[in-house]
Amino acid sequence: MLSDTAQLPASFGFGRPATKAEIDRWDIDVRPDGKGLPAGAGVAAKGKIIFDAKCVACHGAGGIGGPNGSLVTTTDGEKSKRTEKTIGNYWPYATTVFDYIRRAMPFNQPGSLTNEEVYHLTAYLLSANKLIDEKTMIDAKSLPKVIMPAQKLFVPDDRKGGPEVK
Amino acid sequence: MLSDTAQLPASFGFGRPATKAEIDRWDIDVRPDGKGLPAGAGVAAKGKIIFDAKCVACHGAGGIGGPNGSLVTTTDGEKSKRTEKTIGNYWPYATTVFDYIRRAMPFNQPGSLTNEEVYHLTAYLLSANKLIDEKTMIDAKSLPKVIMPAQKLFVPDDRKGGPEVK
Amino acid sequence: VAVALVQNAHGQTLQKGIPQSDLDDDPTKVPGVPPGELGTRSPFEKLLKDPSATSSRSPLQDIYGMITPSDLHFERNHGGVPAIDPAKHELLIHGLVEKPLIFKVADLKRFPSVSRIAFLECSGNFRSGKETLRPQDICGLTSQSEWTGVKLSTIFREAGVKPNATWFLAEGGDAAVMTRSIPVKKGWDDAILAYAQNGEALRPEQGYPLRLFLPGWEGNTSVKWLRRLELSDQPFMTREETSKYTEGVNGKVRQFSFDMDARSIITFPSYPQRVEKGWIEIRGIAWSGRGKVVRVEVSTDAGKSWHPAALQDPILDKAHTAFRYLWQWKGDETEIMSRVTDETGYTQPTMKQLVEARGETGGYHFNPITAWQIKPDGAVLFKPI
Amino acid sequence: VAVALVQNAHGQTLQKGIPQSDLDDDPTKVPGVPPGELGTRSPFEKLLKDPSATSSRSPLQDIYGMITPSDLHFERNHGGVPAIDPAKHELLIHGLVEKPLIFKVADLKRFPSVSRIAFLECSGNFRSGKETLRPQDICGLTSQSEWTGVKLSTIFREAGVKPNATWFLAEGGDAAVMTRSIPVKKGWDDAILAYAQNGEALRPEQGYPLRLFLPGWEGNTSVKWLRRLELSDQPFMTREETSKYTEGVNGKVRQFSFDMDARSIITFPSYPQRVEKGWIEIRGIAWSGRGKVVRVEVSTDAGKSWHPAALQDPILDKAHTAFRYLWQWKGDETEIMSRVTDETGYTQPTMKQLVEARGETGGYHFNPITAWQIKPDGAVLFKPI
Ligand code: HEC
Ligand code: HEC
Ligand SMILES: [Ca+2]
Ligand SMILES: [Ca+2]
Ligand SMILES: [Ca+2]
Ligand SMILES: [Ca+2]
Ligand SMILES: [Ca+2]
Ligand SMILES: [Ca+2]
Ligand SMILES: [Co+2]
Ligand SMILES: [Co+2]
Repeated sequence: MLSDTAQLPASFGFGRPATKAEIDRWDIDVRPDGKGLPAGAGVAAKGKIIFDAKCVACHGAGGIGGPNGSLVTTTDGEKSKRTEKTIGNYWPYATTVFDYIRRAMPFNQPGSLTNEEVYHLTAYLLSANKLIDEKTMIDAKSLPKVIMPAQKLFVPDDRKGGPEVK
Repeated sequence: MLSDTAQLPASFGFGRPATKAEIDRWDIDVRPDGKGLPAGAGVAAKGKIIFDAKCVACHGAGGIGGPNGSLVTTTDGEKSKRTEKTIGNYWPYATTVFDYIRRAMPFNQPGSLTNEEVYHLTAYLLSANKLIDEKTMIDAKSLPKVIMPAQKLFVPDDRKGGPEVK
Repeated sequence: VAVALVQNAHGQTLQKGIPQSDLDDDPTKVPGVPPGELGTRSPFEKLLKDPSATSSRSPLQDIYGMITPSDLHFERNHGGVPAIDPAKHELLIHGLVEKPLIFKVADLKRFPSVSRIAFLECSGNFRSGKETLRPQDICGLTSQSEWTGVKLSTIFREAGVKPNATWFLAEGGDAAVMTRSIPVKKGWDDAILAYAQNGEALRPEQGYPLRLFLPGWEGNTSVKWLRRLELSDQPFMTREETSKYTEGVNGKVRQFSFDMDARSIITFPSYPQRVEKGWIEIRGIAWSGRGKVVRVEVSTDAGKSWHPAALQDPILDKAHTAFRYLWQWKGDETEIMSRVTDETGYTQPTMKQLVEARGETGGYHFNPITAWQIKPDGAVLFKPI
Repeated sequence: VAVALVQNAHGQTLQKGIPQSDLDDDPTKVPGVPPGELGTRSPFEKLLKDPSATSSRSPLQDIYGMITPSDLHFERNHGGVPAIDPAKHELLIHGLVEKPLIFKVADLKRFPSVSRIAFLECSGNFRSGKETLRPQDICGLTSQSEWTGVKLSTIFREAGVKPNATWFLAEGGDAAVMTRSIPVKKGWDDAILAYAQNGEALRPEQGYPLRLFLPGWEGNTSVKWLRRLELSDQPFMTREETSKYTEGVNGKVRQFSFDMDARSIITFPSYPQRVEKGWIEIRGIAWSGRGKVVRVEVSTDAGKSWHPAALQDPILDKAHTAFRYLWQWKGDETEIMSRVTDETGYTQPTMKQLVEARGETGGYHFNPITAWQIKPDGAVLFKPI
């Protein structure tokens, strides 16, 4: 008998062990070091075809200027008051492109793309952003190595409370 | 400027003065000393006629045994497991009969009785409970004087917290 | 089968085409419903009060934490819920005051305001008799809200309550024109003219647009749909404080029994829930009309031994306080129960103690220790008392 | 015209025959509606969130006290509100743990539970630009509930989180499969796996049947519709912690900016309310993601002088706290504003201070002092900043 629920038993025994199959079914995340990337590979040319079919309506031709935001950095940065944040100028890790598209896009058919399609789209968007050459094959090996210009900008939060405004 | 709303100004000045007419419109309560009783008078015989028309369906013939409870003390108290609480055996003040009927009865047409009707009904229920003679006229003078057998039973709450169970 | 799980206009449009079989699978593959004007309750949650002709009981066994969702707050009325236009509703204060005044609800909202979380309980809140009673059936006439309004003392000052005023009548604008006499002292102490509940205007069932709220006192005194306050040098002896809300005690009739005695009940596990062997967090609520809960004890051996339960912060004055006690059930038949002690030192009694003290087996203000039978198969049944 | 003021089945039956003219007169002469299974909201109360395609803002100017009614809790989602059958919903915990486990919602409810009242605020909660903005428009992406659930630390112990685990991924079961990386320390400190809100199951819009709740942290991290926790030795750098929920600060991009800085806003008087000459109780809410509110000051002379406001008890950790300041307005044009100080000594800054400190005029985590212009005719207008 415990008088306080803070003094907990070592284990309550509720729930059930997760099998490897159960974990794999949901473990879709991709880390910056590439952990989580599936087999397969993609190239920009194939990605463009998929993009034009499934993404262009929301994100614009070439990933620029769609109703749901640009994904590709434009060169008219000087002209617009504030440069639109895109994969090319704001995303610190290339792996996030794969991870996010696979989990959430296209917005109206989430989770409907094959891994192969996601690799192609990733290659296309990286290439359109001039982060890779248009011939570069993107796979579990190459994707984590793509150098993202924004990465050097990212710093962890240093607000700490106290009198200082940060 | 006040730093704490506990330090209040003498008056905020919100709301408006109530006129006598505005008070009288709503001041329908009747106190045990008779304060609040209107002009008028009633007798049991006239009350019975009104009761049979407007009350009997819910409170039973002669005020006994209706679906919404008896108002009149029955003599078969010994027979029933627990004596039903009525005006005759449980109500400490006769003024409450007038007050309550006027404000709330009949349940399906609340507030529909004239003062005169309420005096008649009060006289009838007091008489049926053998608290007054069937000829006694009930008015602002006589009603507070009716002696209610239950009054002597009433004591104020003496529970005070602390270890004692009361 | 087409389903509409989110019950707003968007939800019905967007989700009506989703076959049930898809929902069975993976909600991550179905576009969700966009943000709306009002939130919804999941259709999988069946939360209902249990109404009779005169009251409706809160489903205590289904409630978490200390706030009662406003639409599950218990109801008790004597003439039904009135339909009141708040722009027309007025409060009159008169009698033994320097300045009789009339306030619109909007006037009252201009005064300094106060909020407090406190329970409201009907003094007729006890039933027993059979094993298949839920907490809702036994004592579902208690609920808790955050009440906001103006202190009655502020209005007393504004009207200039005279020194010889000892009682006041509180009168409702419902069909019962509900009336109770209240000692003026309570008005000065902590009474609130409440116009809000859990962040929004009072619900119609709780007195919209204005009610009296008397922390810790029997619910009937917190007159709903309040329209009149009359200051007096004596009580008015209304029907609700003579014929009703009084109780036989040792041959006498106890009147003006305002305070709600300290009480607790285990809401988990309780009927109709079932338990499994192993660790069980026994959960419940405890409260006192006389102040804070200082201790709740739980027995898992039919009252032979008692162990302190953990109380959930914040522990507030005159407020339902959640308690918990971790218990390892080995599968044996037993009884579990709780008892509360409040800051006056009052400990929730057994039914036997209450009957001995009062010479009555029923009436208002019964707050006995409530036990649940745990059957070897995991069934939980009320132990009638 | 026939009206049905109480909107349940009884109300519609009983009251539909009542002509409006009778209601104008005296509700005491009309039988009311009997107790029901669910309470109602008065049709005179028009409480609505203000939805866009991606969020919906709480009507702060209409809310009393500290609890946000659950159906008025702000919304922000990235893939809509999913329709989830709670019997089928599961939570997986895996990665750097001794025992990868799967829990049904019912399993999680068996663990020791905890309740706490705390705010939840979106870090994108600031708008300015024109005088006709309400508190709802300016910062309606904050709300407060009593959350009930199991401490994440309890589940961490159950699964055996390994010592080298420093971050965990929280993933939702919505169409966005929302993901955020959270330091494991927060999980041990005060994170809750919440299944209830204000006494009932979470509302669908707030993550039914299960969400992460991280007290004091930006709302997006309290992942809704939670289905997976993966323990890791590094953050996952998801889209929501890189492309979104990061902010430019002096040429750099600030990432993992979790804490919500202390903030306050006057909700009365505010646009579109109007005031009258005389005593005005200035009211508002103040909060901090770093602990308790210790002080709120109000200025009624456009920031020249500041005066302490009264704080409503209970003052809770990481919780909206109501404040009040009594002010006698003589009818002169002025500006009123509030600023909060939290227990770390942080005082809510002006917009100017924020812009100076960050070198940016917008982005996440803007919590500037908000001023209202009081016009001689009693109109109240936002002062754009
Ligand atoms: C029906 C509209 C729609 C379609 C089609 C669509 N998207 Fe999107 N996309 C959106 C919206 C809306 C968002 C923002 C979601 C949010 O609120 O978080 C978004 C966000 C994104 C982002 C993140 C942008 C950022 O800066 O954070 C990427 C990358 C993306 N989409 C890629 C794609 C790809 C690739 C496809 C096609 C396979 C696609 N989208 C199809 C609507 C769409
Ligand atoms: C449609 C049913 C109905 C009708 C008609 C009716 N009553 Fe009632 N009466 C009730 C109900 C129901 C109550 C209890 C009300 C409550 O819940 O407080 C009651 C209560 C009373 C009481 C209080 C009883 C007690 O012991 O506290 C009195 C006195 C009374 N009625 C008198 C009358 C009179 C006189 C009339 C006719 C003028 C009348 N009633 C007509 C239903 C009715
Ligand atoms: Ca993983
Ligand atoms: Ca998805
Ligand atoms: Ca009077
Ligand atoms: Ca299916
Ligand atoms: Ca009436
Ligand atoms: Ca009329
Ligand atoms: Co009592
Ligand atoms: Co942030």
